[in-house]
Amino acid sequence: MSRTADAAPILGPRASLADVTDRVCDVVVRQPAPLWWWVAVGLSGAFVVLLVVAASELFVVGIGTWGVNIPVAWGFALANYVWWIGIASGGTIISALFYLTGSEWRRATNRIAESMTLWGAACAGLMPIFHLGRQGLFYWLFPYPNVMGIWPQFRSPLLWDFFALICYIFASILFWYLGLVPDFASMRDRAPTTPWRVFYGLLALGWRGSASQWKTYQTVYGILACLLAPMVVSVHSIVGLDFSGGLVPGWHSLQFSPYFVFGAVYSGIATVLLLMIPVRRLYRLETYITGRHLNVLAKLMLVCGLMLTYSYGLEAFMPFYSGNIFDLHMFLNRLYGHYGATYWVKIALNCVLPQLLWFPAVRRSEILLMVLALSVIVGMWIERYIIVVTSLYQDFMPSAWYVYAGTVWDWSILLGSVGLFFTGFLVVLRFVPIVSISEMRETVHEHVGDRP
Amino acid sequence: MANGLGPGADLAVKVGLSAVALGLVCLGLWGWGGPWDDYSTQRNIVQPQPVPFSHRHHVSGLGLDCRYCHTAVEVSSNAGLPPVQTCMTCHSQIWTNATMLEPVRQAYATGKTLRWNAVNYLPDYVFFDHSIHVAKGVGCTTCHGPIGDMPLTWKSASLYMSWCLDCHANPAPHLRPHEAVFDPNWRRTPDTPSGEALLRAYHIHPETLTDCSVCHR
Amino acid sequence: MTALRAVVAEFGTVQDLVAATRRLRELGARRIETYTPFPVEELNELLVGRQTLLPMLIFLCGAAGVVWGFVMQYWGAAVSYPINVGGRPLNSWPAFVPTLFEFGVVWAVTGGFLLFLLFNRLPKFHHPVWAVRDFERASRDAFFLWIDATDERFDRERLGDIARDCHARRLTELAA
Amino acid sequence: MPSLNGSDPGLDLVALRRRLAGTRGRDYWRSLEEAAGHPEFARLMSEEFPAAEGWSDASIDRRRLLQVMAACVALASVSGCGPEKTRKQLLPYIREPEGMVPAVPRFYATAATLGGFAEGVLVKHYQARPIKIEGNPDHPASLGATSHWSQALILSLYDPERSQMPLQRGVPASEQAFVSALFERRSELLRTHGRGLRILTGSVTSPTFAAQMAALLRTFPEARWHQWEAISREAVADGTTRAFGRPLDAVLHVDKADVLLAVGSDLLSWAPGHLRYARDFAAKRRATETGGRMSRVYAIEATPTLAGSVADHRLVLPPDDIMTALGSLAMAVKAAPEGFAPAPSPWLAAVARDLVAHRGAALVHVGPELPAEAHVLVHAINEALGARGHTLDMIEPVAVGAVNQLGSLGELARDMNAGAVDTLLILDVNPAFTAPADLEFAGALAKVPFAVHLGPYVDETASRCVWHLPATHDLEAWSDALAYDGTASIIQPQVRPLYLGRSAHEIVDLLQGSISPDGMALVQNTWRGRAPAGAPFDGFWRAALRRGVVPGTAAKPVDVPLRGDAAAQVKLPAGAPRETLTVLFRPDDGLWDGRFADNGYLQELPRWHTKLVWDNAALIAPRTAERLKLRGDDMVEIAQGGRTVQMPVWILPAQAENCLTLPLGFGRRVAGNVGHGTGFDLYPLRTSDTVWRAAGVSVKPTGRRYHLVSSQHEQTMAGRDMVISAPLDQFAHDPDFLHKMDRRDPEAPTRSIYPSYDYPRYAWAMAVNLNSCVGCGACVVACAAENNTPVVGKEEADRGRLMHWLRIDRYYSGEPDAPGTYFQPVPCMHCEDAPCEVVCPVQATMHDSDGLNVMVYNRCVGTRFCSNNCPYKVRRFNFFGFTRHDPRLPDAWNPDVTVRDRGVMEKCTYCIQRIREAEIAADREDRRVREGEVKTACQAACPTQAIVFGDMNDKQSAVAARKASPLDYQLLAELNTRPRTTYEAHLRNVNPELEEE
Repeated sequence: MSRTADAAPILGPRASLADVTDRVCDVVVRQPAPLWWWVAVGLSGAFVVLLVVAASELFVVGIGTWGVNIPVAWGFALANYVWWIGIASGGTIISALFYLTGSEWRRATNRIAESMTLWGAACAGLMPIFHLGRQGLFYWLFPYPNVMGIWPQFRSPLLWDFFALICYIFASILFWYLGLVPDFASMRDRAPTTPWRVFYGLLALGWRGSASQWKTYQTVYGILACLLAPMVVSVHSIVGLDFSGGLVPGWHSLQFSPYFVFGAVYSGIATVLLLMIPVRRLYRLETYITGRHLNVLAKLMLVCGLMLTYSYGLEAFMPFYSGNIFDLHMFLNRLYGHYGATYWVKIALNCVLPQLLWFPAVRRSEILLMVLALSVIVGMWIERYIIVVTSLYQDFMPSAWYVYAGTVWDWSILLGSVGLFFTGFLVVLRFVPIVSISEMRETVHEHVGDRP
Repeated sequence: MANGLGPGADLAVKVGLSAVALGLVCLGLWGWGGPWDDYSTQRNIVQPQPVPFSHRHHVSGLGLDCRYCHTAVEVSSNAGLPPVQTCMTCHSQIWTNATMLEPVRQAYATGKTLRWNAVNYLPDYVFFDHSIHVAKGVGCTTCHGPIGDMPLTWKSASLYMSWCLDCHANPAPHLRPHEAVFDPNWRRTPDTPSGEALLRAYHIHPETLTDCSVCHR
Repeated sequence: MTALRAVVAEFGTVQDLVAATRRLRELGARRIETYTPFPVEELNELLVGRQTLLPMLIFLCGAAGVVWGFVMQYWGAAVSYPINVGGRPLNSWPAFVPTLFEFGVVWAVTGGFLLFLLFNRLPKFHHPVWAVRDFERASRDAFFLWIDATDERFDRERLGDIARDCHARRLTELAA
Repeated sequence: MPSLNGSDPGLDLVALRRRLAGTRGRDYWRSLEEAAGHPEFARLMSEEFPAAEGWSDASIDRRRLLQVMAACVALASVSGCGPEKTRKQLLPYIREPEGMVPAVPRFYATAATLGGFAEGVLVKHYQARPIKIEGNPDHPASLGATSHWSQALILSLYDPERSQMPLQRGVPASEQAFVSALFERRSELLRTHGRGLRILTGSVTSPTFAAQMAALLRTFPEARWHQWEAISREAVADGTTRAFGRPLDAVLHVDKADVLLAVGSDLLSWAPGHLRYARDFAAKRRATETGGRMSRVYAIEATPTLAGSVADHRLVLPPDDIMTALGSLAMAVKAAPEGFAPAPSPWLAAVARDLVAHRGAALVHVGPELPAEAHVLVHAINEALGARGHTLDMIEPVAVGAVNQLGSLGELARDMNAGAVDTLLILDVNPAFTAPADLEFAGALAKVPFAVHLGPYVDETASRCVWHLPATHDLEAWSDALAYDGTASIIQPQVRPLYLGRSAHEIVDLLQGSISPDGMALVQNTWRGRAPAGAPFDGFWRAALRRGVVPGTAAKPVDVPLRGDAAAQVKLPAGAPRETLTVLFRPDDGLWDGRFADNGYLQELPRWHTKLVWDNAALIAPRTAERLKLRGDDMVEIAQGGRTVQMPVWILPAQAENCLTLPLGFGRRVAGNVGHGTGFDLYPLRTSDTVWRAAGVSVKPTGRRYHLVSSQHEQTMAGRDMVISAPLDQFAHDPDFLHKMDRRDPEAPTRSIYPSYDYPRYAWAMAVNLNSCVGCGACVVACAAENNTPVVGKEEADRGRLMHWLRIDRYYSGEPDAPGTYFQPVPCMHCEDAPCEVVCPVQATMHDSDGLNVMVYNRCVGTRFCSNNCPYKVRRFNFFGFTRHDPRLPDAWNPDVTVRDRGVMEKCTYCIQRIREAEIAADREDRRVREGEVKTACQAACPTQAIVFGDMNDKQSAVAARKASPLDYQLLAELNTRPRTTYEAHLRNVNPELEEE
């Protein structure tokens, strides 16, 4: 059974240099935006409006509109932040890490992954700013010469994170754009009308595809990939340090950095699957995004799930091993306390359900894959919520223990950011070749040859 | 053509990009220097006052001591704003019908007091104490500039935090002997004790002066 | 007839292009360039050779980023305004490390991208090759070979033979 | 400064009040601010406070209001350091007041009263603005400490909701109108020798007022003077009268009591002189300072009191059993004949033995809520224990005209209904709210043609009287009052009345026919007569004002023999059937009888045991709750004698079974927006014969639930040693036992990988002695008053956003029916290796060279990581612009402390402003700060000296001594944060005989 799944070809029938170019370019430059696109944009746009409203409420009235309190001074915003940055990181892992391993299947998926990274990072970037008590002053975290003669506090994990996030977003944009240059050239050359040609002409920077250009391109792209792969690991490790840098039981743990990276890749791959399956259908890219790709990603998801499960196990083992009463209380409380349900839902969604992926049949069923991907994405949000809230609400001082619950505004921000993500991704779908054409050509060249 | 772009495109784009780059640089420079210009700091800007009071006339001219009007400066965080009465001690005798002084006489007569416009003031979260500065040999003019020669009063220091810190981090050069504190045109002479000597004499511990809690409470 | 700027040959497959290019190189042609829809290893070897300078420069950018990052943090925390934060040492360098890595990477990435533009003389929106018919297909499924007329070994006749042997679809002559 | 008197701003203020009506919680704070924007209001304010001009748009710049003798129009925003384009204005005095130095505080002595009894206080002024209350060290009832009620005075002084103009049938009227109306009545009354004239007051100790009343009753022989205190001490007076044949007051010497039995006692909570008693009590509990010796305290009570919670042994009994127990005890100590009561239980027997063994050093105290019989018995017991002359003295009664208040009020109500009362002056009491329900007082008021109410607020009574007059605040008028021991204090006004206000003295004087009453003259007249002959009165007067006490006025002990048969006369109750429920009425910890309902600090002060805020609840024992199948927050209907109230229940450990404790004072129907509608009014259930307890009560669930808000949600220490408690013996055997426990020794070398900073100049530190703390909460309010911490309201409190910088944790140990109770004040620990600082990305919190953990509000961007990383959770966050919505006038804020804006973190600073003030003063004189020059607000207010603060580097300092104590320990020491605040472990002086049970 599984052999057939694995043996699914990396290219469908009728694949050719011309075909791949035309398919990917024409949906953008030769065809009007399809109805489903408008519907989707309208839908996600509505959520963006919600985000704007929630943000305005936040800026005008204050952080108090949220559920945060003392002791639980961090709430949704931080959970959302880690969640989004995790999704983003997953994208970079696929495009950068697997570029280095030279895996063929990556070529069809990296553009989707990178675009997802950008918008995931964008949503992530909003959260820490929303989260501040005085949002307008977020720039005080930036080391710039000022009339106060004072600097940021470089020992704070939050500051590391601030820098890491900015660097990461910036680097991801460049990486994404660099990969796009040759494809923009293809778009330019396929563009039927002058405005399009100018538009993509400018974006393509006058790329001609000469041997020397290709050489430089490959060198730089390779190096950037080498840099981004470790960077994304480091970025999410630092996100882990935001918590393990504190002494709160449930945060103060050595394994947080790798644990967070596993989680990040996990949710990232899930999101890629969630986006890729509809995209390949809607854009008729089955020839280039085949069962093989789905199969590989599904397996990767399963592996990440297992790594994460291991982390959960370690997390459960440590309190008992250390015997620290605060850790013990926190952990048992996490399982059976006020938020106990969330923990078990998390286990179900992140550890149990994905085991279905052992079955090739499941890996072949696009519906099931999407369902599982969705459940993982939700599960990962819950995990972050648990890390933030259940650690804080009962820490050292019994007298200060209290519970937390998100308000309607917390939820609005979360849903709004989801809307922002999809809107952004839809825009990318509309204006950017969603599969890396030049890299697909190599695949075609290798498997089919150059003649149509 | 292939780009759908005219022949000038290359030049245009290059110019455009360099313009953007230049703009960013300028923005940076403006952000750096902007806060220090007189508009932002309100330095050297004369505030309109109900009565054109001249420190030059009263201090340099008549030789009044700062403390004659700012009575609290040695004992209080606040230097003290002279009551109208203080003006009238002299001006009930001299310039008794100078139109310039009409508001003062009005205030004194009606009890509806004058409204001076503040020249030097700090944000509310900054707690400045005159008495300790004066006690430790920081002269009036060190912060208030050539106040004794101001025909009308203006602010002569930015009063920015970094400006305060410059002195708090390294007070020695700004110290003077006790007797010179209220001297509006004091100059360091060869025989004035060195800043370090004064530092020791006043028992100033510079390492404690940059504590945030020195000014913020 | 005006002076010849270059001759551009169009091929249908990589093999043909490579073959033609190799022939020309054997004849010692210098000023030739190929245009392909995707990078082709053989061409890199034939026409470009190894690129060692670029990686070096990118590494230097990264190194600069790290140095700048440390100097800034050290200066801010220990020199410009030393503050006792939670009893930690002023120069708590281990705490500076995580950001140093990010600085290094982002400087290298930025440098890399700029060098990419620099080495490729991009952006550049004008080039005679675009005058060639069907050149749009250079970014689709056609392979072009540019032989510059100013090449001292340039020989119109032999060029024709090579093109024929390698099943060139078309030869275009570009006027100067 | 032009006074408001004469001008008639009324109408607009009524409009304002109407505008505010109906808004609650945060909305309320906001809407009041809008109201403040009202031009008319602003005009008024500016007339009264030239400084206050434009205050309504004041966001933060209140300091200059005071420190510069100037007003700041348009204000600086908190954030950023840019220029302020809006022009600030400085307004000089015309003539500077004598001796006034800008920005230098001055203190004036006066006294605060509760139930008529004086507590000496000093009022801190800036630019003649009262800013903060401190205790008066020279006053016997204060000794420098203050109650939380006194600490809250400033807030109510500046309360914009105080009554501001006379009302005639609820319609604003001019004072002249009232005066002429009164004079009309007067001429009428003069004809009838005052028939139908009644005056109703609270308990009175003021000699001046007494003299005035005496004179008034001479002018109107047929007039009557009634008194009513809802929290009456009648049982005390009655009991004493029955024991000694005439009314007397007892003055206790707790400092001499080695064994103390507190029976339902208010000794530490609200008895007159409670601050003094608490001080003496605590002094005997600090074993490390008294060579290991420590008083032993027993308590018998039906509902937890402070005394009971800090007792070494507590016996929880229903009221009837308490009487029986007292009987048995009396018998056991030979104060009552054999067979007078059932034989004492082993517990009682042991206590009796202990008491007898400490003859002359033993003391029994019983609270006013127990019946007179109990007091008779206790007097007998104390007599038998030879307490007189040692642990207690009897003095002539302090209160004036100690009448049978209940009877007198009943009589008044009857006469009113009978129409026999045509003129009624109600002076600063609120009978329409607090009178026993059966008197129908409110209804009767309608029958009085000329009923006048003088009060600080328009309350239930005011709204039913023909006339309402705004009363001056305690800090606004001349008066005098006596302390629990008879010591007299002159009450001098600290500020001109902010609104049209009159004092009771002035009203009585008006009725006496004086055209322009002069409070000061009245008080002076009284004291002219009493001043030592020969010496010039002026000197005496000034001295009295300066010291806050009139020297030599303390009452001398009188030697009145106890009636031999006093105890024997007492009829012990048969003992009610077990299952029937009893309710016990008690004053509320914060609102007292309801008079403080409009004070945000007191509404939000977590109640001593329940930690409830903004509400009262029926307190019920766990078992009883179980039996009645009730959970906390269940609404129940409590019925007794056909009267019912509905209210939620709250399960309270250490509560007697089948007893519901009902805290009075809530459920105000006519009050300001702060007090209006918080909690539940229980007076409808309280009748003349059930003033303190009603038996045979039925409780049935209504099925509805109500949301009570408590500031502490976990009742136990969850197996952690927050409060370390040990038996005294263990300490006696091995004083070092504590530091032998793991990592408990602060002196132990801290294993840190960081090179430690040293703090050569000052090392400010705090030590809290858990043996002293009785959990009274004075420190909490003092802290709020000193540090401008906002009141957040019930909704925000419920969302875990209380802003108290200092909280008192209350933990239970053992089984819930009779648990051990521990109070633990928790301010910022000022850790030397502070976890909060390291995680702040913008250096908004860091250390200064005194080792203080300081917070720079204006640098904070609000990441809130510091709070998460604070193991003690002492940081507070401005989730909303709480201070923007705060209704108090700008003048009410402490100018030495930044008023925090929205979105910034804040926390206890060890009152850095006081430290800096002292350091600057010392530096000016080139000397070090001396011990005692810096007192934190909490330390100053603390009646029991539980909190000590000072410089650790000064080995002579009290704090250094406390730190050297073998019982000194750090909270969560295992985290190695090296806190500057440490605690002294709690000791229990257990009676070996009672140990096993």
